[in-house]
Amino acid sequence: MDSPLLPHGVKRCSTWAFFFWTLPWLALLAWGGLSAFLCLWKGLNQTNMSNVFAFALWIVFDLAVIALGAGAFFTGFLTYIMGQKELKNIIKPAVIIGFICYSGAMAMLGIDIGQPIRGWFIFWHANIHSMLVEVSFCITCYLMVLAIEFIPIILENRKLEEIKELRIFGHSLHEIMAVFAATGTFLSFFHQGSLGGMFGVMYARPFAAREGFYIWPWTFFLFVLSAIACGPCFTILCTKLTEFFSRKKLVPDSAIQLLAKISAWLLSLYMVLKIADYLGWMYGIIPRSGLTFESFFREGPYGVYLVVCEIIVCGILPAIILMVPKGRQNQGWLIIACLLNCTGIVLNRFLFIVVTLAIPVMPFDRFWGYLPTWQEWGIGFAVIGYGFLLFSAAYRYLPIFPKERELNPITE
Amino acid sequence: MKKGNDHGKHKYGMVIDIDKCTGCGTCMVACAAENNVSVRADQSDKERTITWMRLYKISNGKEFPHTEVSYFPRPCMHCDHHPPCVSVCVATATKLDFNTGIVSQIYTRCIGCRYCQAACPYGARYFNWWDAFPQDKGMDRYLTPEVSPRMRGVVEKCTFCHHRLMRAKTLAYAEDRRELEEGEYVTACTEACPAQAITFGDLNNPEHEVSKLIKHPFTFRLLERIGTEPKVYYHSSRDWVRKLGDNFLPGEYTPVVNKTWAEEEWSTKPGRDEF
Amino acid sequence: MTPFSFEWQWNIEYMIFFGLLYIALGIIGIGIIVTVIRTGLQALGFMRERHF
Amino acid sequence: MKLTRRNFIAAVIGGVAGIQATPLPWKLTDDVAIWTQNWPWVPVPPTGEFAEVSSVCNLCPGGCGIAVKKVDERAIKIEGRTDYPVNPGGICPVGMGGLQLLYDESLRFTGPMKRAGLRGAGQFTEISWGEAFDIVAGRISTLRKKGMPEAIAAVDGNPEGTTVSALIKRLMRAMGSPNYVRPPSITDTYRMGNLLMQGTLSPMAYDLENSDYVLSFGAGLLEGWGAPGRVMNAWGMWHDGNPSKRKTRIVQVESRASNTASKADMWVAPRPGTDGALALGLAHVIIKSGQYDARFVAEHSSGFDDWRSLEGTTHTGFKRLVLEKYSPEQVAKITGVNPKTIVSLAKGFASAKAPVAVYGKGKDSLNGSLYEFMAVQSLNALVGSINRSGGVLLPDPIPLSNLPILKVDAIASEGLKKPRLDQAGTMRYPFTDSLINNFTDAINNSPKSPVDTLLVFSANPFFTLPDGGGFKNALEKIPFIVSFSPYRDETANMADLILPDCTYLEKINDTVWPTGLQYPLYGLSKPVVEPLYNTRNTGDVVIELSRAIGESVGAGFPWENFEEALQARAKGLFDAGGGLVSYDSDAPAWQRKTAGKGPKPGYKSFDEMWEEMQSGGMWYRPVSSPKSWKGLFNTPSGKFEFSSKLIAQAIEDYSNKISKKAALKNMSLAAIDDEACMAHYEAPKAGADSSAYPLRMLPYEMMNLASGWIPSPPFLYKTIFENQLLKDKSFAAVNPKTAAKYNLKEGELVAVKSPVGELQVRINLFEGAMPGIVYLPLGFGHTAYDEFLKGKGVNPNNIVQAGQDPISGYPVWWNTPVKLVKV
Repeated sequence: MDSPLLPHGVKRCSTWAFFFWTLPWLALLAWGGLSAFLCLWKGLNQTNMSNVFAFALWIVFDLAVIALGAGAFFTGFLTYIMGQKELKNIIKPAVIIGFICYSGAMAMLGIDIGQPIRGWFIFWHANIHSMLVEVSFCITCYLMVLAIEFIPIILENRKLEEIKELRIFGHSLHEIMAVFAATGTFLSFFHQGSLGGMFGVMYARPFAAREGFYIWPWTFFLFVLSAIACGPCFTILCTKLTEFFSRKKLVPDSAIQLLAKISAWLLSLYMVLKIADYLGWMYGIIPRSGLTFESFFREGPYGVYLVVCEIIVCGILPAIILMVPKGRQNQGWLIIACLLNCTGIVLNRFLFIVVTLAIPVMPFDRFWGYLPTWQEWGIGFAVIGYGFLLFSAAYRYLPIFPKERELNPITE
Repeated sequence: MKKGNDHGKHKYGMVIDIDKCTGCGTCMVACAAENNVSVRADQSDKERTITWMRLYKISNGKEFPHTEVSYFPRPCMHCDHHPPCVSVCVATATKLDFNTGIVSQIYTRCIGCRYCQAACPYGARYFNWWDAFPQDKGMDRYLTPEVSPRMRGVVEKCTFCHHRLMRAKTLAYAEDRRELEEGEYVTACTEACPAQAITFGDLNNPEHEVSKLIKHPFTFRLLERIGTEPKVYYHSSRDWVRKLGDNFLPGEYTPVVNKTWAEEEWSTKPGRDEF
Repeated sequence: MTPFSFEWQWNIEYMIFFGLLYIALGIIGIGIIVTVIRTGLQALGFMRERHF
Repeated sequence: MKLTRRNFIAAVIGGVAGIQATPLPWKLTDDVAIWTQNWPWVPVPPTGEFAEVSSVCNLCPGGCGIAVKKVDERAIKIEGRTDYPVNPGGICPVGMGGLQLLYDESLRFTGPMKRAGLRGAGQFTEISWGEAFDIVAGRISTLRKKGMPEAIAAVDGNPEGTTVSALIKRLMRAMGSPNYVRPPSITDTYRMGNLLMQGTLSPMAYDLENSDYVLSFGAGLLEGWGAPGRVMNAWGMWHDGNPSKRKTRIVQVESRASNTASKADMWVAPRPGTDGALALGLAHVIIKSGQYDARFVAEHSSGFDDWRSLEGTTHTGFKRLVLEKYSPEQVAKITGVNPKTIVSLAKGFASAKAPVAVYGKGKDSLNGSLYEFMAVQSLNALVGSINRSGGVLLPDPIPLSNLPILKVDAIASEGLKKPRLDQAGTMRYPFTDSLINNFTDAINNSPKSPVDTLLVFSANPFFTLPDGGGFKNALEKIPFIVSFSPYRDETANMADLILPDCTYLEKINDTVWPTGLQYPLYGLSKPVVEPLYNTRNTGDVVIELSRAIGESVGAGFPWENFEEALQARAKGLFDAGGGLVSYDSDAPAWQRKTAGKGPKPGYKSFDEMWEEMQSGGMWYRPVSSPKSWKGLFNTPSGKFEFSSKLIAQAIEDYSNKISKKAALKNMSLAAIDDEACMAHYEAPKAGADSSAYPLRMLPYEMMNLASGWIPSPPFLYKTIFENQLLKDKSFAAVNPKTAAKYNLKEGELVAVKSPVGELQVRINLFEGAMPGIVYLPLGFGHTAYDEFLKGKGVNPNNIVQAGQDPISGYPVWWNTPVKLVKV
């Protein structure tokens, strides 16, 4: 039915099969749509957020998704600026994943704020001392960059390519992509950092507070580093997932291995710095506030095990697997390592958001628990549904894997 | 400890005497009535209900019959040094006024991102989770025109009854005075406290009672070590109360040596007899 | 956010922050404009279309 | 150009892009943002002329001065008055939230109404005042015609001595019914105790401000006892300045670490109901160590030493009783208080310059125990703190004029001869005015309700009586109930007819002598706003009703309206002379003036005085020098009686009528002979098997929750902690050790079962709770009002199994046996 739209020389499933594949994701989107409507119409009382958990599930989702989407800018940086030609084979899915993550995050933020209609006050009445302003500016700009990076990929669609002007426009954009990639790198660096800075600057919350360099607390740099360490892994995971569902090899191993290797080095570096950060925090900031490391984990479900998980299971372990060539060359280990790496980063964001807020600072205040409502889950899952939908549509209609034809010659 | 802002003319602050505080909650009610704070059917949901001034109940944790309870009335601390909420606000909706020391909140500018709530360790900021006022019950008839009611989706907080400062200034200007006398401007909670536990005034003015009270060894602030420099001070003769004002590592807290009235001798005992 | 709007302050932090922002926006904008112009030129045949 | 699809798309895209270049999108964005700032459903309070009206709060008998801020016709805030003697500046949280009681429409009756639904459902239809009067007056006239005016009964919750209360009493007499009952209050206990020991009829006058050692036996000084504005102001004064130089010590005797207990300088925790024994223990130590005021005891008291009567029998005196039965060790056994504590407490009390022992039970809204009061008052007498600055003062009664003598008609005089349903004032309860628990029982125990028409004034006995829900059952049996409540309370919901009063901010009313105040004060509140709804001041309604019933009844009410009646009584204040009608905060009313100094009354005529009272809202007479001892005590002995001759006489009279044993049993007395005439400790009779109900339930009151007939302003629920009320469940405070016995954790749901009922609550582990006691807060558990108050928590009154206090017959509500069962 939609065969004229499919890329040349590749095999795609039937329209019906594709339709049924989209159903669960559409269902997620519908759930999210209903949730979003309720939250916008009736207000945020639809959630279980509170004055204690001012940030909750959505912000965890946002931060996680933005960290995971860092593959886009970092791969772009490596491809266009560092000249790693091998990565051209994976840059397009990386860009699409990035676009999905950032646009999804922006949509969630739009619902998360109490007065979405006034959202633009961030720009108009900007308080440049706020890390969140830096984040908002950079994310918005970077989303534009991602859109620009996404355009030539869309224009490669068979039907669209037939239109001369669009084709030329796509090609012209592609030519100066290095400029956008550089801008994107700059913007990403700052917003990934600022996301970390957001928590590090909360100096009155000893669990999150960090000292640092000029206006940026250490978390600024740690967040950048952790994002570029896990972004490529997430890109790998997404391609592997696509390969799994399409039952085809789509990206040459060389590209995957290169990304995995880079990720390994970055993750290792991150782990060293993160452990140093933890130590510095445990022996510096915490005792200065009159607290001990253990005092943070006395009540509720958030225990020291979270930190152990973050550092050892989801940090050092994947770093070792990815670092050892035999480890990353084994498909199973590679996927496990990538999964652990991504989990570790999400856990890190979770600690900074939920655990920071759950732990009272005043000694006489109590510990509060929080469980999201179905409306909160709905919006979170809608982003996942949206991601699957957009990525599978892109895979179906756009030639996003340049080596697909080469790796899967159609034998008829 | 870093110095707070001293370049402004006035620095309004309060001292709350915990010995006098009876835990009656009049300050909370006065605050809510003065500032058009919303009321909802279920207010036991302390995570969501709005209480600019909030009482925290504390206990010395001792076994019966040595148990004591006490209360920390907690308004906004109006932090004097780099208020955690001000620097994080994305839309410049909250500001520290250097001329009064008051941390303000512009409701019509707040976008409701709640970053300030996350940053405030005192829990002094409240988000409007609901549209506040029941329309059909006639309860909007007691709202004061001096304070604008808030819409859903914005953060609100104690303003040290800023409108009372405006009112006092207007009256003073009408009498051709540029400066306020002590007591001309006090917050609603200060005025309402039936035990006169709250003293309010200009910390920059050495003549004001508050400036004298904050020098007392029994006077302390909440979470002083974090360095927010709150302008709300507490005063208690009981060591266990003072100790709960901040986090201390074992052995860090040094009791204030004081003369207990029960025994005419200097000791570090709390200001209450043990029986 | 501009020197004409409410929150602007004439201090170095504002200059750096917004300077960088406008540079980034400028690059993006100029990039787009350049591409559009080049597309037009190529489509109208003033410039040779390049192929990869 | 032809309109092709391509052209069309191009035009649309071009158009959209073009609009971006116009100011339109920016204008729209801005407008939408402005719209969020002016949402039509966010109220914009209208502004207008600001004004302040001074009045007096009537929400409790404390009567604090209030200043109501207004904008045009709207009241916007209540504040404490600094120019009022009771509460210089502060008021309690209930008073602070008072505007919600005025403006929350769903709390109130908006006009006279007739019941439309089932009893208790709260469905009413509005009727006219004329119709309402016709219904009540018709019903009463019919009863009177049938010769049974005693089937009319009234429950009056207005404070004793107020004009409206006097009018209601008068109306009952004029109609011919003796069945006028009042909800119990601590002032009843005070009145009876004062009568028996001192022979005085004035209210209890504790000179707290001038005392240097306040020993409070159960009085919730910070829980709302007395006039909260006054007590808390005193609390602030006591704690002024350097803690090491504080003048006044405060000691609280209470079983729970209440606010008062915690904030006091010392807390002593005897078992509930053993306060009297503790007081006698202190007396033992004081007498034994010879620290008592020998001069007062010798000159102004009787019954201290043993004496020989005219017939020659030797009688035990207070001294011997105490020395024999109340040594610290013996008292320790009863109370659980360490003997050392008793000794040191006694020494502290006796060596203070101006000590005062205050008796109470939480707030003043529930009765106490007569013998406990006598024990505490004996302590005051022992140290000579009676008629002494800083102790218990004995001022003259407030000089209000008596209403003209009432001439009752024939029907009424027949009716008044019928016995009271509650037996108050009979030989069984010789000193008691009113016993609402007996009244309830009389209705519940007879097959047909002896009461045909019940009038309820300013009371919510359905909710406030500690009777295990007895009054609710009685209401169901009573054929016709008329409520005068302005609020949709539980009792009003049971009523057939509502004649709604105005709220306290809409009417003129008086408060007479706030509980515990040491000088006479008459407060006059005035309408702060015009009545919002079709409601009328009950004072006016009573007068009008009297006329509607018939000429012979109406003749007893010769006043045009309520204000005239108020004036008629206030005339006495003018005639007495010397009262002040304005207050200067620099000269507190409790500061003793040397004769001839201090402010002078500025008025010349009654009218002038009345006018000033209307604007100032007060008449008072500051504390003056101690009174002359001569004729001070109006007891049979003319002295302070440690051993009450009146009790002796009453027991003897009753014993002569029926057997002595039966008399003592009926009077709930365990002690006999001389002991029964003096303060002594009697263990309350166990109402149930202690193995089945091993724990005791004690209701407790809070400053920040109204537990009387006035609903709590919704604002108050902001001040309630989440371990006192969570959603619809209130909490029982239980000691962790007791909870551990039943394996109960914080927040767990539990049923508190007493022999008369059960309640579901959550557990709050509280170290300050006495082991073995279950503490339940009073004021929760409303089944009426609106969503702000309804269905929140439980009302402990519903499971109270009240015994009878010896002699007085008041309910012993502090000794309910209970057990805890996990839900």
